[in-house]
Amino acid sequence: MSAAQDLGSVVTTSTSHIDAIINLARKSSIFYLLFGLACCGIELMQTGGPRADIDRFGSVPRATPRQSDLMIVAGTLTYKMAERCRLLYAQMAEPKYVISMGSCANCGGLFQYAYSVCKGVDKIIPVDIYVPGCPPRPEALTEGLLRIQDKIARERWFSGRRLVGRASAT
Amino acid sequence: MSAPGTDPSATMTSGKEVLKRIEYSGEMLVNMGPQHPSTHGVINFLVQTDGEEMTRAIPEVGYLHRSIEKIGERCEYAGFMPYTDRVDYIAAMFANQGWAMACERLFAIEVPKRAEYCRVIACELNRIASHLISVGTMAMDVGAVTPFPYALREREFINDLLEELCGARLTYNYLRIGGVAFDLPDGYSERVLRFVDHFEKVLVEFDRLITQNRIFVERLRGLGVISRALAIDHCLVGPNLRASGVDWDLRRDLPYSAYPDFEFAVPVGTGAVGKTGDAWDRFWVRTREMQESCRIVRQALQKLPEGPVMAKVPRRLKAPEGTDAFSRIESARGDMQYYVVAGPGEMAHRLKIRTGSFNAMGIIEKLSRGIMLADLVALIASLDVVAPEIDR
Amino acid sequence: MSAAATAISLSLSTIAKTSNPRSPEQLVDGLLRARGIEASSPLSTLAMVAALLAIAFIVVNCAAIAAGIFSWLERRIAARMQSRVGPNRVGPAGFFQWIADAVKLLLKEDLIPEGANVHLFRAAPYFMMVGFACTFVALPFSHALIAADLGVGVFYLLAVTAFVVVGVLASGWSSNSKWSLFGSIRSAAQIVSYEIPAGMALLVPVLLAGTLSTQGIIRAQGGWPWQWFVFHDPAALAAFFIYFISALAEGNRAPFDLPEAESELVAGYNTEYSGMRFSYFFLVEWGNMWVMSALATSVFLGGWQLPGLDAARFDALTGGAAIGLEIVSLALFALKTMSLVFVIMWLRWTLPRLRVDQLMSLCWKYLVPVSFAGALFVAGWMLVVRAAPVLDLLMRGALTALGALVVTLFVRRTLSNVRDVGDRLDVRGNW
Amino acid sequence: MNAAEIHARLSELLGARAGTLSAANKDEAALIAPRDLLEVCRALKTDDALAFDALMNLGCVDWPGKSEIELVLHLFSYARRHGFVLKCRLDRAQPRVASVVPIWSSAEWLEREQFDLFGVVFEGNPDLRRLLMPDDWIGFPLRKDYEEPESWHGISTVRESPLDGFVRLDELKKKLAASRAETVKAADAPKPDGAP
Repeated sequence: MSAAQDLGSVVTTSTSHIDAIINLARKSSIFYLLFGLACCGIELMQTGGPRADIDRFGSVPRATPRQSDLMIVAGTLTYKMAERCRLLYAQMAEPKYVISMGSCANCGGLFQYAYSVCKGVDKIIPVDIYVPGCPPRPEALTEGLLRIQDKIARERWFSGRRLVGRASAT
Repeated sequence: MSAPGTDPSATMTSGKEVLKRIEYSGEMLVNMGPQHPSTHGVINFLVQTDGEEMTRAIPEVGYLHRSIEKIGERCEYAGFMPYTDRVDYIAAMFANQGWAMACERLFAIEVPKRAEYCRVIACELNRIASHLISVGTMAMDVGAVTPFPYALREREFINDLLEELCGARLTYNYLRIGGVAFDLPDGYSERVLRFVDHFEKVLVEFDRLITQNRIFVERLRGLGVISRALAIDHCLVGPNLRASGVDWDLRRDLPYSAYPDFEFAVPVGTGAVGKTGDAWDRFWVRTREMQESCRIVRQALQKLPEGPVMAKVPRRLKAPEGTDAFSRIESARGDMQYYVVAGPGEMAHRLKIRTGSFNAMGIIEKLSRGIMLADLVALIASLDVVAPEIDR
Repeated sequence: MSAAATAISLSLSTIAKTSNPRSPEQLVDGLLRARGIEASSPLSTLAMVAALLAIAFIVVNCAAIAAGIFSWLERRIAARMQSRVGPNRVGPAGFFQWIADAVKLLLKEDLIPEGANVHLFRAAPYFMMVGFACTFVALPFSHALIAADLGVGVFYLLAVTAFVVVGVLASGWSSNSKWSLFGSIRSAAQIVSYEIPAGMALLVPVLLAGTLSTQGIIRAQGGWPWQWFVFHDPAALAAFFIYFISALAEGNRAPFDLPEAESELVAGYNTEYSGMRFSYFFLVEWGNMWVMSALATSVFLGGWQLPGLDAARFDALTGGAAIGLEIVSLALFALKTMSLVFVIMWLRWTLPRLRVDQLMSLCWKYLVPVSFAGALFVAGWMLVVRAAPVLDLLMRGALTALGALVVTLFVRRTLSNVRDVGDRLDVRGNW
Repeated sequence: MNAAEIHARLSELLGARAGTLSAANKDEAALIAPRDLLEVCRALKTDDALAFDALMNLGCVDWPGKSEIELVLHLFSYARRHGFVLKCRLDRAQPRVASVVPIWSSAEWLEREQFDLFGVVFEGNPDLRRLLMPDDWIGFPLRKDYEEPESWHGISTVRESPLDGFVRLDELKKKLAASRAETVKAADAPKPDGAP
């Protein structure tokens, strides 16, 4: 092969190393927005509490959307709250991720025939990870966080962003 | 005129109208919530403030209105039980019990003694769990962060115990109309007793850490004083009522379930550090109630009778249309009431849930006049309001 | 603290050649003279500028790294206090967590809210960084390790610390958010008020030492606890506590963390900041802990003074012994400072927050009068001591004994508390 | 006192306006005329023997068949430790009744809630606004004939069936196998200008 190609592969390898380091840093420091809406909010608190301790993965709650990377929509989203939710999502700084926690946030769950409940948070904002359960256990939410970490680890900063699509397709 | 309610302007209030109502005179208006760390769920407060001193805070609720009452009209009596969990997710066992008792009254079902004891054990454990959240968040809102993880740590043990009982950590769905779903598992009482022994020591730790803390006491004494008459006029219930010096506990004064069999004290606010009915009294009443719950659990485990845990309940529950029943239970947040009107079929025609937080919410505007902004969060926390209970 | 290590090796290599360098100026001077270059030559000026730039670089990095490490330390300590584990995934015991946080925050979008005053909004974090990094110039780290031993050291530190309030005010006002404004106004009122007792408390060691230079104040003390200024007389003891409380308030640390009270004001004055600019605020918050603890250690707790070794004898040492003792003195200084930092974190995770009016009444009704009276008392006591030196010895001995007694009682009380709640101390497991 | 005694005392005070006590239901209730509500309530609160100092519950029941909305008040006395139930029937088309806020402050929020969900207008309530639903919501959701709108502020209120676009697993496998075969064929094909 030609020297240019060699150089190209070296650049690709080193940039992917840089990507790996950056992604390691990003995924180890996911600040989540304190957005407990309903029952799942209690499990969200327990997840940050002594037993499940999500802080081990570097995730701490932040009260303001500007400083958070992850919005955990924990609980039933009513129409009255839906607009606020949309606003909060808009206030978050890129890159941002959304976990829809619990059946109500996923699809309306128990309350999908209620007149005042939004049938799923994905009608309002894009969702990355759906965590099932009513409410999900802290372990389930931790798993959801780890899946977000996987998602972050696949992202590319230097070595060609188009790879993202291929990685998620396989 | 068209059908009622089709014209939104008939019920809509413009911002100007609100401003007129609150006698707005140029102070700063701040929206606190619905996403705010210390509004305990999704509640909004329109805070009218002049610097640090507030003129008033107007609560706005409904962000978690899940139309549970309407669902109750479209769902069979037994099938509604899981929804009651969501009425008050922090103390779901009580919401279960209120519904079960309303239906038992409606269909005249006698609950077996052992089931009543199981209910008492589950409810009292749940009361501890609920009060832990309440006192923990209150300490956090005043600025002490550590008591809250401590409370969560103990709550995990209770969650384990209740999970063993019914398979869920938060939304228990344990009670049934006419009894409970499962009997106590083997060796359950030893495990509960071990927890209670451990927990009584933790309460000592908790008291030393926060209840007697000088800054904590200084922050809360004389804050949001609710006099006896005001508390009754606003129909405050539960710990909030008792902190105001009203010696009233449904478990003792209108006994239901197996409570007449047990001996326990009813802590009443005395104004030990400030005035009777201040925020510290409400905090203190909750910590003492946890102690009393431990006592009740011990006695219940000791006296636990043998027998079935489920009464003979007809497969199809049906009552004449229009019959109504009313049940009151002492929930962790006080007097919780279910009013159910039987429908033509196997479903209720109307269901009304009156909860403790709903009434507590109504008094906040009155109490918030002239206090400091920092005190508002402490005041909200001291009334122990939970969003789903208000909105249902 | 790699930058710190560089600084140490830089100075140590020259210590062997030049005797007792007091500042980098003398250090460069000595280096040049060893190579036969005159102090007046242009080369010397150039070398001096280069040296100062290098030192500035080291100081800023030192400050940033110290702040970063404290962020990790605080999260670990907080977690242990709350029966949690804390960050433990990045590096050994999660040590590189702060680097991960920094990298992530660097890569975040830099949001500027609508209606914000753009230039002020952008500049505010830098105001804070400048005010914070400048303090490191006059902070001593060991016998020889100080960027500049200013003659007005303590005064300079007080002046520069106050610069932070400009950043706080600017950030709160420019954010166009009511919560931010609340936070910044609270912070400004708090910092301005607590400057007074802090300054008056620092006047006590200045009086005792007769100099404003931080190194001078350390030299006026000794290595043993009874030679420290904190045990000099009751007023000095009171001054130490007043300074410590005021420093907590100035650094926005609990129980005085009103400006960023999460349960009240969302996140205080930095509510609207995201990404890198937000990280500066964090940096300043944690770095300030080092600043206030190091200053308290220097002026009250004997600084880097080694027990049994006179400062004058230390100066006279050369060669390996000097280098070795330099490192020991650095370690001792760091140890004292870190214990104070630990106490600050301990308070942060234990105590509730004060209300604004309580905060102000504590300052103006108690701390300010007591600190003024303390300064007067010390002046009088110095006259008394001059007349009867034996009183000085007695007072120091009595206060040191009192201090030891309080510490013993505190430890016993803690142990009995632990026993009462049926808990056990566990510091080994689960790292 | 039990319900019969309370009603007897009430009749003593107000005569016919005290309404009729319903036949033995689960809870005996006095059925009164809407225009007498305020007066009856005042008597219940102020009379020393009755002393109903707390309004526990205030709810409405919609009866579209009878074209009426029934208002139910549950009262309780902490001083005398007895309870009582009041009912009154309102016109469903124009439900209006006097507010009991002057008597019990706790009624304010309870009445706001019923106004929100049933459209019952409580005359004299100081702050009769929607409580739970958004201000611009149309209709009174707890009425029996309420129909949910199709969307609100651009948010669809319909939940898509999860079975839309449902593919059986064996069919999915077949489809995957076919696409894989196609990919292999494409890989084997000669590449233009020697790309890897």
